Parts: sequence; C-alpha cells; structure tokens
Amino acid sequence: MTSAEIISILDQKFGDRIKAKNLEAKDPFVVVTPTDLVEICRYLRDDARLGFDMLNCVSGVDYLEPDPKKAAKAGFDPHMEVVYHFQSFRNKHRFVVKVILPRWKDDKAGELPEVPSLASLFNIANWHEREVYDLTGVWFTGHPDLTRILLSDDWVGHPLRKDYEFPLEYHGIRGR
Amino acid sequence: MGWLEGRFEESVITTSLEQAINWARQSSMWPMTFGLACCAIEMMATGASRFDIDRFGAGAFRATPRQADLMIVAGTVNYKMASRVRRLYNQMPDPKFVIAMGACTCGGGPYYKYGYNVVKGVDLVVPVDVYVPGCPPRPEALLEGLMRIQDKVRGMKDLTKNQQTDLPIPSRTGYTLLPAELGGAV
Amino acid sequence: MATVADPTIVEFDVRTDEMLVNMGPQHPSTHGVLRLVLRTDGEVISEAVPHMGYLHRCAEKIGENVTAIQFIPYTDRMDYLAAMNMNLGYALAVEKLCGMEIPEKAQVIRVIIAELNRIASHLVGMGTYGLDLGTFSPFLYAFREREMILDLFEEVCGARLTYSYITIGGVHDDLPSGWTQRLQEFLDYLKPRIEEYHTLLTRNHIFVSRTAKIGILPKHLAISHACSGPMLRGSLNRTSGDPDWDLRKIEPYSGYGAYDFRAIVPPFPEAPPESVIGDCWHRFYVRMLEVIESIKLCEQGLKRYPTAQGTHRADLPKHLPAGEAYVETECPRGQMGFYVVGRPSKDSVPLRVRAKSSSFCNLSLCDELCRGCLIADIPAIVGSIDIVMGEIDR
Amino acid sequence: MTQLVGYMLLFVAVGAGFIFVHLMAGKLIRPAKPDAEKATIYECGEPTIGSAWIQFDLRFYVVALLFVVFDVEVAFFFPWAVVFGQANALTRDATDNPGQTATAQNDLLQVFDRPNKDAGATPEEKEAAGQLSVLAFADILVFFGVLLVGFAYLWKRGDLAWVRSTLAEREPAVTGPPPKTAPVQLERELVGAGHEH
Repeated sequence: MTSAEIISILDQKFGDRIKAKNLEAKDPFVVVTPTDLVEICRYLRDDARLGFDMLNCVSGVDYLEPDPKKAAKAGFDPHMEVVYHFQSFRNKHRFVVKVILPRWKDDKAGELPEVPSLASLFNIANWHEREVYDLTGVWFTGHPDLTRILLSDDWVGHPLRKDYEFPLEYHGIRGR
Repeated sequence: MGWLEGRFEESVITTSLEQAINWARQSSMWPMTFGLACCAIEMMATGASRFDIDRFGAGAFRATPRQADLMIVAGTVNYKMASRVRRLYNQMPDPKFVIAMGACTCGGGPYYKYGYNVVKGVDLVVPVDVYVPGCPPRPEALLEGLMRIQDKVRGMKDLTKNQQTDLPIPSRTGYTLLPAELGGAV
Repeated sequence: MATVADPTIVEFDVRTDEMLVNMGPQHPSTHGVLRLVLRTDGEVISEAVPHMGYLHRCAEKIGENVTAIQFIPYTDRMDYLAAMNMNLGYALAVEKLCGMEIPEKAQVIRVIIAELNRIASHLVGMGTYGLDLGTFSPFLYAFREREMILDLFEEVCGARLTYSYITIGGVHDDLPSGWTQRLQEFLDYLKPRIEEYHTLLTRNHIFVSRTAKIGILPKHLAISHACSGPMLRGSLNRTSGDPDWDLRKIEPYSGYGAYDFRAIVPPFPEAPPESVIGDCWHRFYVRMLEVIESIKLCEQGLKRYPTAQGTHRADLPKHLPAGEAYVETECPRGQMGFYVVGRPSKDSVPLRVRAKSSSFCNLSLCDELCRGCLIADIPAIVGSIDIVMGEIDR
Repeated sequence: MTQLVGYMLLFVAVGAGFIFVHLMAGKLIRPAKPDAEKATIYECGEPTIGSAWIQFDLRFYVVALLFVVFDVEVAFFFPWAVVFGQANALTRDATDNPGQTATAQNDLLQVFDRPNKDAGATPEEKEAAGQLSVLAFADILVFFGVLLVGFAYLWKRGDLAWVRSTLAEREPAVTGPPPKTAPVQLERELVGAGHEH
C-alpha cells in the first residue's frame, strides 16, 4: 500500500486532527498533536489494511540554530520533533508519524515538553522513549518507568539538545 | 610489603633470587578479560591461534580481577564505566599492571572533541603502565605492549629495594601527588 | 502471604529470601559491557533487568557536528563486528537524502563486501557462543576463518576491523587486482568448513541440551518488541504463513533484488526433536544457514563484478539538501536504521543523525526470556540474542 | 605396633612440613599491600546490592544431605572391594595372575595359623574363599539396597526435581498469551518469598 493511500485512509478516519501531511518527502509523514497520538497509533496498529505492528524507531530531533549569526537563515523556527517510524509485518510497508513540540513546556526553560507514551501499544516503545527522554529531554506521560537508559542516573542535562554545554568534570574526572 | 621485601642489600644470592621471581612473574602475566569495545575484538584475535598471546604466557584470560595481574583496558571508557574500572583495578592483587589499549583509552581517541560522556584517557582513572595506540591497534601492537610490560617486570627490584610499584599520577589529571612531608600519599 | 490450595506448594512454604546478583559490566559472557541485575529465587531467575550505557560514546552528538562523510568512521565503531554493514546503512541513508544514483559496479562491490562481513560477524557470533557455553574449540575454528576474511579486507581497505570502506557515493577504492580470485579460493575453502561447525556445535549433544527449548520467544512478543534479523526469523514459521522477513528480500537495496538467495525461516528438517521454533537453538541455526546464503551471494557478486559498468564511486554533492531520510538495512544482528536530517541552510553537516540499533530492540526482550530460567541459561539466552554493546549504547 | 606408629608419625610430619614450607615461602616472598578497597566484594565491578547472607532455599540443604549420605556409603565400599577382590583372586588358580594371587595370599591367608606360611592356597582354603566372596557380595547388596530404598522415596517425593521454582509453576502464563491490555505490573508475590507484606 503506498503512502498516499495510507494518508487518505487516515484522512477519512481522523479528518482535521491530522495537522499536516507531506507526501513528496522521501519518507511521507503525517504530523499529529500529542493529544491524538495514542489514538492514531492504536488505529495504525489495529486496522487490518494498515497493520503497523512494529514501531521500529522513535527519535527526538531538536530544531535549533545555537549561534545567533546563522540563526537568521537557518530555515526553521526553534522547535522539537518526536518522529515515530512504523513498519508493518503483515503488509510490509512503512509510515512515519511526527509530533511537533515546543522546545520547553510553555516556554519555561527546564520544563520538558510532554508527549503521551506508546508503551501500552508497543513494548519496545518503553526503551525507545526512555532513550529519547535521556538524550533529548522529552517527558513521556504514562510511561511505566521513565528513567535514564544510556547516561548515568545522576547526569544533569540532555546532551542531544543543541544548546547543551559539555560537563567540565564528572566525579573528579576531568572532562575538558 | 611482604616480610622479605627490601630487607637485603644486593648480593649474588638475592639478585639471582630476584631475577628468578621476576622471570616467573613476567612469563605468567595473566590478563583480566576486560573487553569494552572494538579493541576487545582485536584482543580476542590476539588470544586466538594466529597471533597467539599464549606464547608470552599471557593466554590465561582470567574473568576475575582476583586472579589477574595485568588489566588490558580494551575499549572506550566512559563516565558511567570509570568508577567500575577503578574498582576493578583496586580489587586486583599487587603487583598489578595496566595496558591502555587503543586510542580511546590512551587519550579519548575519535571521541575526544564531542564525547561528552567519554573519559579522555584511562590514565585519569587508573595508573597506566603501557599505552598501545591504534584504533584498534593490531594484535602485533598489543603483543609489543605486553613485551614492554615484561621488560618492566624484568627490571623490578622487589627484594633489595622496597620499591614503590605504583606510578606517578600524570599531571594532566589535575591531581598532584604531594611529597610525603606535605601529607601526600606515602 | 496467600497460601495456595495445592498442599505440596504449602509444604515447601519455608521462608526463602531472594538475592539480587549483578551480572555486571565486566563479565565473560555478557558480550561487552552489559549489566544484568538478576533477582534470583535459589537457582531460578525471577527477574533480569538489563542496564546499559557503559559504552555510550555520544555518536549521535558527533553526527550533528561533523560533515556527513566524516561520520562514516563513527558508524564503523557502532557494530564493530560488522562495520561494513554499518557503513552501508549510513551511506544508503545519506544517498537517499541527497537522491544520488550509485553506479552498478559500486553496488556489486558493496554486496560482496557486506556479505563477506556478515560471514565474519556470524563466525565471531558462533565462536563466542561456544565460549559462553563452555567449549573453547569453536572459538579457535571461527577465528581461523575470520583471520582469512580480515586479510582479504586488509587488501581492500587496509584495516582489519574498522574499515570506513563503503562511503557516500560508492566505495573508497576499486578492488585490487587478483582479489576476486583470492576471494573465490577462500569461499571454496570455507564451504566444507561449515560442516565442521555443525559437527562441533549444532549437532553436539551438550550444545543441544543447553540451547533447545531455552529462551523461547513467541512471534507476537518479537513483533511487539520490534525485533529483527535472526532474533525475529528464529521465531517465524514458514508453514503457518509467515513471510520471509529479510529486508534484502522485502525492500531490496543496493541491487539485492537481482541476486537469488533464500531467506532463512524455520521450520528446519534437521532441527533436533527437543528444540522448538523460537528457542536459542533455532536463532543460532538461522545464523549458521545465513553464512551459507552469504557465500552464495558473494559468488554471484563475483560473477557479476567483471561486467558491471560505471566507476566504483559517484561524486559527492556539495552539501546536504534539506529534508530527512530513514533507511534500514539487514545487518547480521537485525535491521539497523539510520535517520539523517539535513539542514535547510546549505551545509554539509546534518542537523541530526539517529542510529536505531537492532540489538537495542532485541535486548529489550532479555527480561521476558530470562524469567523463570536457571542462572546457567542466562549466557545461552544472551549469547543467542548476539548483542554488540557498541551498537546498543552508540 | 611402634613401627606402625612410627610410619604414621613420619607420614604426618612430612605432609605437614611440605605444605608448611610452601605456604611460608609464599607468605614471605609475595608482596602484601592490603587496603580497604582491595578487600571489597568483587561482583563484576559493581557494588553489591543487599547482602549474600540470606535465608537460602531449604532444598539446598536436602540435596547436601543426600550427597553426604551417598558419599559415606561409597566410603564403605572401598574396604569391602579389597577383600572381595582378593577372595576372588584366591579362588582362581595362581597361574593366570601370579602377582595378584600372591598379594591376596599373604593378605588374606596370613591371618590364619597355617602350617607353612607362604604355601599356595590349599583346595579347602580356595573353597572357603569362594564362599567368602559370595557372602560378601550378598552382604553389600543388602547394604546398598537399604540406601536405594531411601533414594527411591526421595526421588518419588520430588526432592530431586527441586529446580522448579514456585513462581514458574504458579504463573506459566507469563510468556503465554499476548498482554492485550497494558503490560500489567505482575504483582511479585512469591510463595515463601522473604518480603513481609
């Protein structure tokens, strides 16, 4: 099934709750709001024609141009994206769902943006979301145990954010 | 140190006894299996039959630090792993030696500039005897490092001079080893 | 405590504590620096919680600061047993983003080299699996063959383990003269050796009793954990209509569609009676049969190489276009995905490089598989998952 | 008797001395730099979680008892086997295995006051040795049988198949049907587990 058909099925089912559609991108994707995410993903998984039962990859992307000089022609305004790559075991096709988030929750620095967790739909989402939280700093509400998975538990900050400063030392070991 | 250490002055008997002990230590350096990353695969290749590390008596890879006298740190040490490396080093019986195998362990390697989580060289964590550069170093390079460790053991004077076997702390760690009278480590 | 109706259970109802044991970062059979915290009830495991991150080397942060082609060496160091496949996955992702056309000769070289690296990776997987279960000789046999492959790689690109040979646009250099002939000799030498491994391990009674019916992975759990590669294929069942789940067949990339090879899916007629589809033995046997398929692929590639047109490498675009691309390739351990996001401002440094590791998803099953088994079965299960920590922690 | 006692003392002295010398040499020569961190418990590089001094499963004790019983039983087999072997050797004619019959002769027959010490076994002595070996065999069968009955009882009662965990028994469905609903946190209630609820 081609991406156009998938997007048309989603359009029929959800109508205007699909915020944006991009067909000519290399991997066609659909942008949804965090509130509808779980419902749309459940539909993607359970519908017979779609059958996206493998959540292959969850990535957090921080769109920010840190140094002001290049910020003007950076081509995007600072925001955060969580990208879900699905694959169907039955029908062997792929699809991408995106969630656009502000970099900080209602723009208070330090408050992580929140997205509902898909751990109830896909078991692998548990670990993928823990990694996105650990490295990019996105809070997944409803996650069984959202703790750091790659960095040590007492690590401060989320490294994959563009405005992350490297630690100068850690437990007495020189960093720089 | 043991009861005998540093108790005798140099004479024909003690130096030959010392050489016998050093020869025994040098030709049975038991490494601890401490494979972290890509260098571990090259260490395994050194342990396999083509570049056989057993020719140097170091083929018995011991899993526990209790039975090992050589710690080959093979792979990138990151901040989460650093405390474990230090604890394993402490749990090894003396005399113990460390080979820093690979560019990542010698000085951060390819992860030096943007590695926020990488220790820039394992000598910030444990005193290192021999650095084996390379990414990953060839098995011959590791064998060369092992030979340098054996030279070091051959030159140890345990019986005659109560020799401090622990190494000076590199200045780049930011710590300085104070001399004894200023309250440094004795 | 609720007493159960069954009297024999009550009879054993003597207070026994549970012990938390660290199967920690430095352990001979955790294939690198994986730490499992085991909650043991006597000899039996109640829970095995994996902890990772002991080899997290900030690969994705580096991806955002170096140009696309400078990132190739970091993809080597992710799955350092199959560095060529990692390079191939990342190169395909960037080429898809740039919309580049790869000459046929480069594609043929890529297939030959990637399949050769798959053989080397499965050999190490088989050798260390023998080590986990206590036999040393398969390790020596496996490394003997692997050293020959490494010699071939050394002729091609000068390195033994981290090659950076497959780059964006094709491969770094053309194959040296006479190399294809030496490769053919090696493949003829390797074919009878595979039979040795089967007698050494696959049909070895102790190996079978240690791996059959241990760590049984049901298909629905594997799909829900997005497993891939031999881990998923070990649980599929061709007779019950499961597809041949191999990305080289489903989404052919780099010219794989033109080669004829078989995706290995159980049931296997030569499986021992006590083994069940989805257990450790089947995962191991899928890898062993994949080595034979890879040999076939290499030979077809060799036949195709002399007549392939085009150069070994297309020229590089000046900078990465905007947009994003996600490509998954069939690596020895599973589907390794690379998600590359280009910057709208003309820049050859990508905005984000995300590497989705196959062992990361496969390892997430470790808890379900180890629950209720013996402590001695843990190396068998973790070995059959065949993890590489560099790929998991990135 | 003193000669035997002398042998025993010499044997003990050489044994103890031999070990003592080696241990002392090691203690003197090897470097000894004890420090607190070196004495910490080694658990794969991690600090230990909880202590290992826990209430172990009772079944470990049962298996240990089983081992002791059968180990002692084997210890009783050895003297019996020597006598049984020599009795059989006597019954056979001396030619086919001269060495063994010679030792059998001077060990077994030396006890009785025979007219000439080192003569071959007379026919009635051969016949007596034959009866002895049959009697000894029957005797050991009874001894072994009694223990086998105990072993069979244990086996039937299920003490040997103790490896099964009460958790695995009570919840075989853990990896069974797919958790349609959220992966419910299985309430970790183990029969006999140490947590006081």
